[in-house]
Amino acid sequence: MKNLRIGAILGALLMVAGACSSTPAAKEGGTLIVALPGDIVRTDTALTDDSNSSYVIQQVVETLVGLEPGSTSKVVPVLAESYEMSADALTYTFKLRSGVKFHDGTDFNADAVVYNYNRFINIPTELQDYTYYIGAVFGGYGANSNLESATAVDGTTVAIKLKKPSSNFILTQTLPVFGIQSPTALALGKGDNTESDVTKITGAQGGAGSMVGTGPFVFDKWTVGDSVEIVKNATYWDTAHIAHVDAIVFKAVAEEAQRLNGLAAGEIDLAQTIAPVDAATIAANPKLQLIDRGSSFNTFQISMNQSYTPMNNQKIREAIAYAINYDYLIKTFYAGAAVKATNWMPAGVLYAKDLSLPSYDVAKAKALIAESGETDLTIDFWYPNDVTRPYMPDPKGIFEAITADLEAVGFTIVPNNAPWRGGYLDDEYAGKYEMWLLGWTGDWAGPDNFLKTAFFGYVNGAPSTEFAYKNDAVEAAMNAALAAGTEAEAKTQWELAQDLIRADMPTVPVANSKPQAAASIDLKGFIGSAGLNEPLNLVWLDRP
Amino acid sequence: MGRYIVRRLIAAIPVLIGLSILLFAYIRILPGDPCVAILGQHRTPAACAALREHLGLDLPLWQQYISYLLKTLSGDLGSSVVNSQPFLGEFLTRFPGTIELTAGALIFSIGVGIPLGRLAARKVGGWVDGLITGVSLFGVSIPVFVLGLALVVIFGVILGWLPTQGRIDARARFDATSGILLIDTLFAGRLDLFVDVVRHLVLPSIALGSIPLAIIARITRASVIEVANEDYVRTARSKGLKEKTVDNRHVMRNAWLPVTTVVGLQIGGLLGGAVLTETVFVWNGVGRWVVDAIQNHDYPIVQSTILVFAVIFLIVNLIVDVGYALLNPKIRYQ
Amino acid sequence: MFRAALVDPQIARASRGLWGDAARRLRRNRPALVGLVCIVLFALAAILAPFISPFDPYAMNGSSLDAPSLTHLFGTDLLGRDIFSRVLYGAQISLFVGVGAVVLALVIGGVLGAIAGGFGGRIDGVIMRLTDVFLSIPSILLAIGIVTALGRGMVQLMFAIAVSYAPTFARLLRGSLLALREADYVVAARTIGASRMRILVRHMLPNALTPLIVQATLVLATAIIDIAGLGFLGLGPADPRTPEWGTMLVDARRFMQTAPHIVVFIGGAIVISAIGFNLLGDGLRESLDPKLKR
Amino acid sequence: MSDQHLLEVRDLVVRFRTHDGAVHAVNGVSFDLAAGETLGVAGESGCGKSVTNLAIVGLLPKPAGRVEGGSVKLDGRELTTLKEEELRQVRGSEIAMIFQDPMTSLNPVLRIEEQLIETIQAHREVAKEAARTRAIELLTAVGVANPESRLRSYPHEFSGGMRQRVMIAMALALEPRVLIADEPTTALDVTIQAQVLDLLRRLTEERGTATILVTHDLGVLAGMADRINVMYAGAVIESGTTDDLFANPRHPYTVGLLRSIPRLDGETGGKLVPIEGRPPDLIDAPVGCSFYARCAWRTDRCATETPALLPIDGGKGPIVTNGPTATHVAACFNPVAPAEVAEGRPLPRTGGATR
Repeated sequence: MKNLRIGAILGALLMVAGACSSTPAAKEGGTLIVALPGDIVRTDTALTDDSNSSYVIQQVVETLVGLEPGSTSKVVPVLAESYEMSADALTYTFKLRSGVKFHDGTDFNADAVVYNYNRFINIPTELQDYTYYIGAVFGGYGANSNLESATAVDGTTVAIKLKKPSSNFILTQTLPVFGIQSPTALALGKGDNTESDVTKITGAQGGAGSMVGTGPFVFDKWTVGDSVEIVKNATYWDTAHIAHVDAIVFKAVAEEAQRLNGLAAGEIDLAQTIAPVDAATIAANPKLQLIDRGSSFNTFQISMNQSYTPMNNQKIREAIAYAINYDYLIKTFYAGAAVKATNWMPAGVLYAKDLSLPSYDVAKAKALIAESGETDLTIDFWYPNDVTRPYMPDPKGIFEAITADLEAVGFTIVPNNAPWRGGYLDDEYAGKYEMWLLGWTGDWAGPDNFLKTAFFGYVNGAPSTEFAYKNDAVEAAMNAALAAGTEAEAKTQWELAQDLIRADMPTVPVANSKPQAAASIDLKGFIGSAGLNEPLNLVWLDRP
Repeated sequence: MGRYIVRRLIAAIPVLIGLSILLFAYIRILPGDPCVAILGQHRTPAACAALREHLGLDLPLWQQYISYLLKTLSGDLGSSVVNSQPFLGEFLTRFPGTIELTAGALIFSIGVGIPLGRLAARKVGGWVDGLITGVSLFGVSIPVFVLGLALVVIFGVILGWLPTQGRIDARARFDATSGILLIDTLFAGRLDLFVDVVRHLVLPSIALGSIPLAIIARITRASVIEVANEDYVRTARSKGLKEKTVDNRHVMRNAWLPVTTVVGLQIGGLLGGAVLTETVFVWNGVGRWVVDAIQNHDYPIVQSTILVFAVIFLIVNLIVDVGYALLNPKIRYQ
Repeated sequence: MFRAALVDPQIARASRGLWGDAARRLRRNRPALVGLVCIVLFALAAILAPFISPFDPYAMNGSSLDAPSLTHLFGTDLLGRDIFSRVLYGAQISLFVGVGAVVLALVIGGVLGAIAGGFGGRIDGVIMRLTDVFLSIPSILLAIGIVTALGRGMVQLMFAIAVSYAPTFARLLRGSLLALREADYVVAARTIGASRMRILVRHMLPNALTPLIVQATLVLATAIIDIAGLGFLGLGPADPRTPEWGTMLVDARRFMQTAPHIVVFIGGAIVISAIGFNLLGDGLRESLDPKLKR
Repeated sequence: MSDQHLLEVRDLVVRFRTHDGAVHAVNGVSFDLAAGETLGVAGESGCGKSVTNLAIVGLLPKPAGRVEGGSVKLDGRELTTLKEEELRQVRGSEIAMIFQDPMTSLNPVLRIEEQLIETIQAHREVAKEAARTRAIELLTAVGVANPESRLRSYPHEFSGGMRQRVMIAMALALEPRVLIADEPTTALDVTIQAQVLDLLRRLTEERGTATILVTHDLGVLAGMADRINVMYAGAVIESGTTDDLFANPRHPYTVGLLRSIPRLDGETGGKLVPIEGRPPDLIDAPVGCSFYARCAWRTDRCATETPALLPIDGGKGPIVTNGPTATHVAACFNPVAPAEVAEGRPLPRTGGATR
């Protein structure tokens, strides 16, 4: 159980007015309108890797273990009443709740869990593009998967066996991706690994067999490009937490301005993400409430690829770190709802320490450039032109400001941009960009999620094409930390990795933001979470 | 009449062929490897092979074109590279939204533009005429998105009179059957929702309809002034017809002719304008979809949307011309 | 309708007198004068931007979202840049791209129209079907298609807009030329054995240009709006810092509730320039058409 | 014959307001018309003939044109002050009009049937079928062959003469008491002109319709009109029975008009002489005789004084305004002597100084 002691340090549980212990009676009924920054991508839990899909799916499909509402690290039982880890840290035995039924009426039991985990192991190659997290958490599929097997010990007991110890196993199983869906529905929706063409998997396309879980809401319909509707599950197993609202409509509203307008006009009850610069407007509107999600759980950085000159020069990277006017960025674009990054992980993630990263110092930056010996100071610099991210509220504006900072110390910037899903992610990952803007929102509260998964872990034993950052000592330290037998050893290894990374300055962390939400003043019972695990069955609408 | 229609249809064939060549070329002149250009981040060896196969990239160009043409004619308009959904199905789910918006804008622009034009013509030279001329000048000079933003903030946010986004109150969770909500709500007997749909239509229709409104008002004004000076209008008055009859039957029946042609020409502009309007009003239609497709470099979607819009435009023009012929006996008998 | 009127050979014949007459009538057309004033303002803003801008349009020298003041006439944007200066420089881009696009469209459309109208026959049929193809695509979609294919940039923008207007010019010129073919002096020139080319260039083209000039003026208004529209859709100039009006509007729309004046100033700049060209175009049309003489 | 004339126009004044000033289109026109009578109105274009007619039925172009003085009485009923709706009931039903150009006077997008029926139905509560029957009768009366099938035709399917026949049918549809025919044959071929005029005369005689026949062609009036008003610059400058006027024209303008048309009968035998110059610009009503500038008979008095319409030869007694005994009146200080008519120019006179 030791890994479960990951503290609740992060989970500053934030209650919205009215949701405190002396709860006034919640009002039942009504339809909740939630604005998401984009449409969901698919309706099959396993075949998603984006935050919009996860946000919807987590209301419908439940995992074995989950996070306490508002927390990013406190694991609580959900479909599993309890679990045990074997002494060799390879076998986890989950004791399941009994009497739980899937939305299609079939029973939730050990067989269903085994069915789902077997599916995770054996995702067909063609679909592995869509199952990023399964690959990232288990290291691959089939023989390459760290999942050895899942077996039903009895009707309500499941044993999941790993090939090698993984200290983040339980924490990662809280990801909505690992939600348990009805085997009957999976077979119906062709999500049973028999179909390799994702368009024919009806369960992933909003058709038959979509999102059949055990959660407080039932999938109703998906209007692609526009909205997803889910309705209350009146027979939810957790009778204490049956949803208050009758239905939820998740609308894709890409423009922050439109979300703000919709809120102000009463057409939207909850905007999952807002522009930080709108916070003041929202706070000033008596019909609206601003929802703080507590501490930050993301890192925004200026990414660099060391296969390009002068990005391969540590002094240049360090100089860039000194050239950035962090305070200006945080004040202007985050409206203060961010802190200057002190690490590649947000402060508060386990083992994160203050790495005393450079602060704004033009003279120092210029000196470092002079020292670097580089003469060609032209940099290809990229930003995404069609999205905002929680860690990067205004990519274009931030890009313009950073460009101005860099030009002020002598760099020549060649501006570039690309659409997020239409080339940006693809190209930066493929190593086509010299310098670009990107960040990471935590999935689970482990240092590995940031340092390794998100940034600097080797891919297939070699530096990633993305950053081309080669430091074998860092890779070794991170691997050692994950397989560490004791917490002290894990700590040592993680701290070593951080120091090594700091010395290399492979990228420039800029800020950790605190993404805020906004809602109608009528919305009650909402518990915001920096990790966006926000169960909406707790929410009610206080209106006639 | 039948022969006239047939002749018009035959005349459309070379245009359609030209259009198909243009769009065929479009997806092939994209810079770089078509697989990279089209599939972007979704390219896997398998997907690439499928795309090459679908486009017939390994065949000689003329064979590629023939196969494109045959596929298009058989209704296979390609698939999204983002979610691999066939174009047609996706298009059809969104098209009702665009029809509704376009119809709303058209009704607004005709419903307001023609009376304004008539009023201006009646008061020609007076301040009312000046005002209407000014308004229509403003109408053609203000971009859809500027007007849209202004309408949203003024009538949606500040005054709170009308909804700012979407096609229907999402809280109603209405199940559309045809997708044209004005019709669906009526058939479902939900008068309250019908009103709600109309309310949602108001601002986008005004934003999208402003340019056609201005153009229609201008042409109506000019046309009515011209017709009002015709001898036959004097004849009609001299016969002691009621002013209303003179206006509706003698003036308008003739003034309609140029107006009809202009209205027809607006349809293309409306479809184009829908792209911007749907973006401003979070309207679930083809326009917003195609903007997403552009942003995602989903070229097959862009290609086929242009094709379908152009075909619609040609059909509408045909209908307008036939309507024109029906209204104008001189043409009918030619 | 005005097309037919403008190519009336009678008018064409009185070509020189026509322009003198037109100028006189234009002077008496108050709306057209207002239009001219708008255009002069717009052009001055564009040309003099480097001299009269109080600030560097790229420099962040104010605090974020300052309200309009004597220092910053239109206030500042989120990054603290002077919006007045950016609007002035924006005029430069609109003027450059707009005029460039219209000139390019005139050249492309003019050549096609001259060939079609001057020579007729099969080549005319082919060119007309070609224009039909382009005219069947909503112009903004056509421009979008071209920009996505060619990549973003001012030249691409110019080209995209030019292509969407060229067919209109081609048809207009062709129509004028067809009407002129029967004009007495053209017939006369033909009978004395002037070459086809010479008749086209010396006798017909100069007289067919008036409708083109009117249309070009009106299209400039549309071009300014379309440039902004493409910018609004994120298809503007490649450098995001470029003070292009549509691109600036996208940023400004986020502050519709907190700083609506930004949208008003930028939108106003677009509307005023478009109104200018529309008014002047209408005025030109009226003054060049003696039939409308009052 | 009662004292009351069917149509009585007195001192009618019509002005048009334009950007350049008020146009004095009609300046005090008076005349009477009895039932069954045909009044010819002659004069060049722009001398106020059509404007007078439009003013009578209240169809002056709005808002520029206004009746600024005088009265128009139909059967003693003042028309100029009638409300629009009352006037509408008069139009078409009591006073009907035929216009110059049959090509443009019929609505191109409406079938002949609709245009005929709407006229009838605008004034009579009749069923469509009855109106249709009436329309067929009318077409037959004006000599349209196959009236039933022609009813379904559009105007462009008729020839010009046929269209004018249709116009006549339409005008007579409600048996109006007054018919105003404004240059009804000007736009037609000469051969057709005669046919149409014959038809017009026959129909108005049969029905006893009082007619005002406007034309710039005095020759037409010779065979049609009982009396003639010659108009110039918005005023009647000579009036009398057709016989009187042709036999003894006194106003130089009338003489000019008579001499400027070829006479088929060659009665006057003089040379064809056009009148020099143009009618005056009516924006500034001239002081003195409006014909002064073009007149060969002018005297100094003509430049400063406006001549009144008075009986020729200074005749005594009441002026008879209609009927075969109508007084021959002219507005001229120096009327043309009978001997001068054939010459078309003033001859030296005893006692009177010309020029």
